[in-house]
Amino acid sequence: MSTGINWLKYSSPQAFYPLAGRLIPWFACVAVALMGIGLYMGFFVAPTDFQQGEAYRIIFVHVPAAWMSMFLYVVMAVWAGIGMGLNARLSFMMAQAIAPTGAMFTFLALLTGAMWGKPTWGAWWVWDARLTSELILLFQYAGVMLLRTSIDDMRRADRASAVFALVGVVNVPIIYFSVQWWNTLHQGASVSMATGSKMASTMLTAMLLMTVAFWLYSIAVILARARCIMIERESLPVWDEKAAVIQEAVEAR
Amino acid sequence: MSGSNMWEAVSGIVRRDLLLAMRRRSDAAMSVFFLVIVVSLFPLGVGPEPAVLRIIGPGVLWVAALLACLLSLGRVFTADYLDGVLEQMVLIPQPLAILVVGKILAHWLISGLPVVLLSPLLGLQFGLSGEPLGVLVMSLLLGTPTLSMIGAIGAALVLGVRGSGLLVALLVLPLYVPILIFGAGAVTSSMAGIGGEANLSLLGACLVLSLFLAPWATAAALRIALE
Amino acid sequence: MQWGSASEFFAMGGYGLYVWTSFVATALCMVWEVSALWRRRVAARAEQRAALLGGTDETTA
Amino acid sequence: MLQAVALHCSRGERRLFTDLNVKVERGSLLAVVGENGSGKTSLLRIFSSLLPPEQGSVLWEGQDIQQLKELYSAELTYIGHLNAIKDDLTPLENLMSAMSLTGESCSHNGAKEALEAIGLKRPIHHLPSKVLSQGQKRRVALARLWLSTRPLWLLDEPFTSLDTAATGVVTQRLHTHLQRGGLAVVVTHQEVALPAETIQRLRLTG
Repeated sequence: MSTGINWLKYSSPQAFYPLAGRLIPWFACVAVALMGIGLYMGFFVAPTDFQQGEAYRIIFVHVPAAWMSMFLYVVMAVWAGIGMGLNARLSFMMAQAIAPTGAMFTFLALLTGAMWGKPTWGAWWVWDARLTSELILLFQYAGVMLLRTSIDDMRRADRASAVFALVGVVNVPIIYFSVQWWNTLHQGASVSMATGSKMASTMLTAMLLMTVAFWLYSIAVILARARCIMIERESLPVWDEKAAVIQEAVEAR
Repeated sequence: MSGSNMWEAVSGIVRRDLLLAMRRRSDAAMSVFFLVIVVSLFPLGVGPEPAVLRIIGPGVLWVAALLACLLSLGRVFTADYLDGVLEQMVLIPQPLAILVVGKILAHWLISGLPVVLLSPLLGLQFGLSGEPLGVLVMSLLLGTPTLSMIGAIGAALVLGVRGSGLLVALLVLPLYVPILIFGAGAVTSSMAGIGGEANLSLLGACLVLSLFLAPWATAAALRIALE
Repeated sequence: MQWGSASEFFAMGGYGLYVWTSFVATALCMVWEVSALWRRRVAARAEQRAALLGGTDETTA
Repeated sequence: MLQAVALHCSRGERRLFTDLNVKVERGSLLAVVGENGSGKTSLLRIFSSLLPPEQGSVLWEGQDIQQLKELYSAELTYIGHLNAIKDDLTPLENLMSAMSLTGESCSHNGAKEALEAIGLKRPIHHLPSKVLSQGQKRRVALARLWLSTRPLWLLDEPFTSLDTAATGVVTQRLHTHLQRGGLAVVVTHQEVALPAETIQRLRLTG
């Protein structure tokens, strides 16, 4: 399979491992800084919402978490697809590294959604299209991870969970549409989530800052997890890490 | 040449699977019994008020049909996987996806069609009659093949995996949600006097979509399982 | 600045429970994820080191 | 002509073979021998295209089998260590459905003759396969060789649980196949009683 030498160079774990190691601190630092600024803006600059009072401040974590949960699923499916198409180990490792973080954000989106829903709608849970899609998304993340852990053969685990991730990416929009359709049928059972009121620009800024911070956090965490996966999987690593480990081993004698 | 060979391979698979089901009738009968029992439990649980039963009827029947399909998924590929027939299927000179369509068709004929045929009787238990009853049968007729197709993907993914029975449920049930919504929705809206056509066309759309996608995904999953 | 005092800030206009649960849960999840990753890395490297040590044992002995 | 070029194979952590090169000409047989777990079955599965090679390639008449796909499947008969027969079907039904699956449909009489050729008598043809012995089941699987029109045969331990008579009959059938210009890859731990010039041995050391 000839896909160009450059691509092969970057797609090899050997090249990726040290690169990721150098990038992680940068992403982590910028993520923390932006999170600090975002929280400051969110709590001290953004005004009180005249309809929802202070409860609206939950959206500074809820909306970024919800966006990340969906975005990460798509990214995971893209890596899975690349892995299936090019038979590239690194792509499968990336897909594997993304799933737990995506699942965590999905869980957080559901939790903070309930926290927001109780004071605003008077109910912890509403069968709204977004909430339902998010719940199904959580199941799909769980499916991808469980399918992987229950298959012993690594190669098969990679490919089987990739197929499921790709099938799921088709499913989520259909679910969203179907629940919305279903709500029009069962009128009165649902409350529209659209706030109606215009957001103050400082609110929007704070929310976007938090989103970028979450995004950078995800990149840092996912790269770190990918590095762990590489150490675990490659029985004899040939990266700079190996030299350090041998050094340590010799000193230990 | 390949058109007729393809047809021969598919019809060969369907005929063989039907023959096998005839030899083991109890297997096929089990999912139907399951459906009847589950559906009969609900009135005992929620009480016999006809008004309540009429409201929950479509949902109960659809959820039961979905679970019956789920239970029978283990039979689609497992036996062929264990006795080596699946290897032979992967090696035939036709696209594997075409053959998968045959397997799915056979699965539907054995475990989906009986559910469709039985549904009017079960609908009567829940006080459905007239047009809603017809819509129920129609929705199951359009929806159960889709359930078989989506289920086949999950069944192929968990082949030979420990704890596959529970895992396949976890993988497949989220994918079944739209079918459940449209299927039960068709009956509900017909009862509300809106008519079930819109929901039925959506079920049809799902059927067409899964007919295009599911066989390929299943074929990919089968190749992965056999490596 | 819209908060008169610290207690007003923590009360969040009566929604303190909901707001702080959300933020604290998010923070906890992130901290937990990072620490779990750190532990995983330490374990993986220890295993790698053990494997390499075993390897050098064979060659030197 | 079947050719393996620089094949690598590993299962899990274990490396089975590296840089394996072998060429099987028409009219000759490749006997793959080696201990249990040395990768014989994996090699056969790579040859059959069930298992994609990690590195290297398999060429059929000079073309990569990964590219030929179904065209390659139409050239081979594969009999794995699993018999691929259904316990609930009779030997005759099993054989006929196996043949219709591969697209080489055969007549009722043809199938009966094939079963008789491998030593399964008529009364057995209509019993459910679950009452057959292991050796008889293996014979049902191997009966496909009498109906196969494909040039390449891939057989995984074909002689397992066969008695001497049946082994002789199958060997004879292999001989005819080679004489007609066919080729075969046979995984076995037994000697194959064929003329020495037609046999090529490949020992996998694992």
